[in-house]
Amino acid sequence: MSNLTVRSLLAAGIFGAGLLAGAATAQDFNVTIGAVGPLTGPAANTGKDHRQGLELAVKEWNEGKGDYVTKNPPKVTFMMEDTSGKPEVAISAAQRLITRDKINMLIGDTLHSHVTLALMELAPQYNLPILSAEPVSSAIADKVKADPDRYQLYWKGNWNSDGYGTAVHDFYTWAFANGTVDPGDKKIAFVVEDTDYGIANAEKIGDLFKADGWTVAATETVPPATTDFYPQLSKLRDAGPDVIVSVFTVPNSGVAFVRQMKEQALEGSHLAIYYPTKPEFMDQAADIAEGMYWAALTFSSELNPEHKAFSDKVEAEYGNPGTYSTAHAYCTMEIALRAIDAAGSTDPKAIAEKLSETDYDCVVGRAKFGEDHAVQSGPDFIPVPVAQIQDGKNQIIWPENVATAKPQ
Amino acid sequence: MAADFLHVEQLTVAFGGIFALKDVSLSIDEGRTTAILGPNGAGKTTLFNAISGAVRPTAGKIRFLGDDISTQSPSSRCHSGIARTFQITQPFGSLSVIENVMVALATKGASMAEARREAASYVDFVGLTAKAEDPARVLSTGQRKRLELARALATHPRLLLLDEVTGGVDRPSIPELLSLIRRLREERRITIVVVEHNMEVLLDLADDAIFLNRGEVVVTGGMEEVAGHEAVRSIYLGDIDAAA
Amino acid sequence: MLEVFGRHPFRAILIWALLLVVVPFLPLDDYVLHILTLFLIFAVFATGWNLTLGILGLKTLGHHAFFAIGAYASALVSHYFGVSPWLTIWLGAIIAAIAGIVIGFPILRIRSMPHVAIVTLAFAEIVRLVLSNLKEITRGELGFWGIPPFDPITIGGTTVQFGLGNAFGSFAVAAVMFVGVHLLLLMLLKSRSGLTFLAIRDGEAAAESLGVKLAAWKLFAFGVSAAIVGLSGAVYAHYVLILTPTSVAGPDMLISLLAMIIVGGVGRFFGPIYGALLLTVSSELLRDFGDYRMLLYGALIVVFVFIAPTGLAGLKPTSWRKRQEAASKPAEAT
Amino acid sequence: MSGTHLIETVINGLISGSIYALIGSGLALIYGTTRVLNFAHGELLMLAGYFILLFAVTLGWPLILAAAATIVLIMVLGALLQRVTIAPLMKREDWAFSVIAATIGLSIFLQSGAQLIWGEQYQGVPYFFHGVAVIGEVRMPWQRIAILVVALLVMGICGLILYRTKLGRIVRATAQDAEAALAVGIPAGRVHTIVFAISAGLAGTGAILLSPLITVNPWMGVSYLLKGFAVVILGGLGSFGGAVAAGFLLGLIESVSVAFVPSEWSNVIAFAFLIAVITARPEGLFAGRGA
Repeated sequence: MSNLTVRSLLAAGIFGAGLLAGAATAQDFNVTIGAVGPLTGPAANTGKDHRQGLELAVKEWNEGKGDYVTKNPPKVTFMMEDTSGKPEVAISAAQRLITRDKINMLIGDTLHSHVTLALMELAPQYNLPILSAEPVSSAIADKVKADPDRYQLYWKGNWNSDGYGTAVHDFYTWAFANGTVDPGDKKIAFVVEDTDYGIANAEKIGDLFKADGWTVAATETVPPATTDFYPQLSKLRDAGPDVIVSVFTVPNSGVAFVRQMKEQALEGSHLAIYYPTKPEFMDQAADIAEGMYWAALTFSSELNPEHKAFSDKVEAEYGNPGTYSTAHAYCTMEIALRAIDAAGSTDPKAIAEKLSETDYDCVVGRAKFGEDHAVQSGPDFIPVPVAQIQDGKNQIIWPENVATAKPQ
Repeated sequence: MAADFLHVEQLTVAFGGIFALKDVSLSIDEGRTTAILGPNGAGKTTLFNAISGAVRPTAGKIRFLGDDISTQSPSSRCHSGIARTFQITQPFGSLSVIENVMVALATKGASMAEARREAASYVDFVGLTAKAEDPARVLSTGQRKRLELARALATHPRLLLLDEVTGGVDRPSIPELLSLIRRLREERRITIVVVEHNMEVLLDLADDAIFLNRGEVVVTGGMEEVAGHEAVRSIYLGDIDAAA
Repeated sequence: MLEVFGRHPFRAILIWALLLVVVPFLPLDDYVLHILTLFLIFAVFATGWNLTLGILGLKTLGHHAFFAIGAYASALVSHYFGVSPWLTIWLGAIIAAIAGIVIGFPILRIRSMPHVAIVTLAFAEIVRLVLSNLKEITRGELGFWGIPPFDPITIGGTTVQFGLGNAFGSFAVAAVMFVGVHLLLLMLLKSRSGLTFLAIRDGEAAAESLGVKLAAWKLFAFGVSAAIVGLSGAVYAHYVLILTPTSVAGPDMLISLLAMIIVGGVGRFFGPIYGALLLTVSSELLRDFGDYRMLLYGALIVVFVFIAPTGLAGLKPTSWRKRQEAASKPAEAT
Repeated sequence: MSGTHLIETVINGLISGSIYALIGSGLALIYGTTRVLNFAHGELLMLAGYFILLFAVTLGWPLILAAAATIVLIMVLGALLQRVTIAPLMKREDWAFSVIAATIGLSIFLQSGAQLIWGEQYQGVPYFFHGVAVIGEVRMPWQRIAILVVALLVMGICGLILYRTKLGRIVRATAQDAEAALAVGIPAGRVHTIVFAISAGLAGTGAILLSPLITVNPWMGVSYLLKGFAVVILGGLGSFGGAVAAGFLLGLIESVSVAFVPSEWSNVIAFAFLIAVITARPEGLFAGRGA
């Protein structure tokens, strides 16, 4: 008899009563859902938005206000642990949720692609359904495609970074064609944060531009939360790119970058990815960022009444307006809860099966998973519009069918 | 051959721009006990450090048993037979008295059991057997001086450099310490060089003497002859009288 | 050597070994085993570092670099070349030892302790940055995943699994390493080597005057110490299965381990074990107050430096020594 | 590399170098007089960052007043740090390591404490000086130029104090031989406290200059501390002038290396340079000058 068996027998003997009690409660169909996200560290603000979104969805669900699939929805217990934005912290937090709190499903990582790439390994190891929230890196989907069997329990609750890449490329093609932006010597440069998110975006966009005969003049990666870009900007000024793409998830990096770019009077068109979605960015940099392009304006209480309604709901509950991150986390939890409800049990395979059948219209768009377990992007699903800051306000300028203003 | 024992040739030691020893030449004969005399800052301890290897000479040579040892490390000089004690004792505080002595034996390749056996005899020789298992840091200054003596002996030296043997030692313990040093010479035929402030002790112990002042050799010769030298009396004994 | 090892060091290791054999038979949660596994790994790390910091007396602050080198070397080789982790952990230890000897050379030339601290700290920073910059190989701060767990072992028809989710096997590996390393190190230190290290610590010039070859002994100590730390890093890598340069070679690792050694007792053989146990368990208990963890570590370091500089392991021997000193007072009058 | 790029590289190097010099010369002053490595020095910088944030932004005081209040407050804290934690440890036999360990503990305690009090977000401080100086192709915002000018000014004043006043002579005498200084009636303990206060003031100046650029956060002192230590060693044992020179040198090395290799390698180059120097010249590059 192995030590393992001995140990489990002992455990069974001593805690037999407890185990029986556990079996009895299982019939009531309770589920425990855990989440991991950056509640401390540079991305803590986003992580806290995620927590609000996830908690709000769970709260509504338990209070009978959920968007249920069956008549007998499960009661949900929810808990969230901190990752500090670090993969190894996330792994140990997730392990704790699994072994100590016995969660039935994990939402994670709520923000970071590089954390998700590590976390998704836990799905086969612990036989646990995992649904990530905001991460977009295509590397995640590539991993699923390479070994679909291994990652059958892992699902990606956001589109692939290809979505950004394609949108940015298509927008510029359109802008060159109608004379809004001058392609000049066809040189593009990137200043991105050193995460899978930043790198994947730079690579995808770079590849698409190179196919059109462009050259990548420079790709400078900086640690997350960098705020001094002078050395990089001096280098860029020397290289003289016609298009500069910057990718940061920390709004302060974005504010500093935009301000220092203006100080250095860099010529060329600048397109920012992600950080302008953050209200902090608009608060601090709306004036210096005038005329800047950015992607993707997927959430705007000013332009979209549905978003406004959601933001007000968050404000009523937590005292602060909802953001894209709050909304996305809310939708991710809805997707998870509906799949468990539809599965009618906490069986991991059944939950995964129901996740794959998801086709759900939520605040941020229509969620439907593709072959690669990632939510699909595009006009029919979640739109990826490009915005421009005009007179201190965001306006959608592309694609034309949803545009709220002309580019300036 | 006595003439080939220890030669210091035109030794200069400088720290930055300050000369601690300047062009010092001297010889020590085997089997004799030599006193180094001089006021504070004369360069006595620097001379010790240069012979034992703790400081590198700026210029000049040191020959021991015919070999030039000027650039050797202190540890290899120890292996060729030079041992020393320190003006401010440096016991290995966390080791017991006997373990302190074992360090010297273990480094020559003795096993722990052999080292312990042999160390016990040195501890006994210096009269610390009752303290053998105590940590060295609890010893009194006099006991520490004796411990350093035992440690130095355990390296099987041919030349022993004793820095301030009676410094900080309470008066009643001094005679015992001195008889120990005499026994070293008589029973073990160890050549001794001693730095000491107590003129009584030196007259009792030393055969020869070298008088240093401001880094230079002023007088050499027999102990009593040097002690009686005018320069020594004026500089050195005045110093000692004042100190006593 | 009594104050370093206590009265019956081999008996103490035997007791630890017996305790560790009993643990898996207790009805413990996997989560508890996980914490104990981390404790064992960090205890070995702390003991290895204590060899130079406490026993040789060289105040190095860069041993987390050797942990990182051992971890990454073993992880990378097993991942890219498909070599069994059972073999690569030794490779990790050897590479760490070589790194230890290499950084030992400049340190030999330096007498000032603050300089030693800064050079080793700068070395650790270089290691962290290089690991984080070689993204094609290590993925940098994005995390190196895909590290294989130890291959399963089959003994008499039962198979023991390792890695995440297999708490028992991982605990067993860590426990064997813990007992093995401490036993071997104790044998080494109870011999001439230990005597010489302590002599160098207590009086470098005196040791040298007694024929101790400082450079060789220091390099030897650096090599052994780095090898032990590297081994613990390698086992850590195949347990947690993900590495980032900051997690293994960052300031938090330095602070945690320094706190373990100081709380346990710098220069006491068993000190780091107590420190590792106390801090690993307490930081898990404080997990819900995540922000307070580093606060606690910082405060503990300060408090122990001021109030109990000999650490937990030194608490009893200190009072014992005081009695000894009191008893020896009359003797000084002789 | 174009001429403009070269000039900008040099200016960027001098600007970050001036901050390294501010931090490093303060550490060198402490090291020179007391042989103490203060690992909590970076946290003085961080605390000064929060003070300027409080005074200049939250309370909206005029810049001069806010800066003066910050510097006075941080100098008092520096003196307090020396009195309460370092002075008692200096009496011990193993003080050198005790002080390192205690200040490391204090450093991490202050970082986590700041995180609990002020949160982990990076808080922006607006520019104190607006506008951009344009000379030919080279563009430099006045805020960055101010860093260089103010840092030079403050270090110049410190240099004058050290080399031209009675206080400076006392500090330098204590640095050379604390016991001898005590023998001629200089209270070494008080000198040590003064030195800690001056050094905290230098770090505080650095924090005020930096905060608009790097934003205030609990960890802002960490990277500057290690750079500061490198400066102390490169400059030579506790030499103030040497540390200033080494600070600028380190800044230039970093900025030039960013121009030629990807920016993430610049610190590797800087620290490898440090180890190479220490191996070849343990006494530092600019040893033998000043205190």
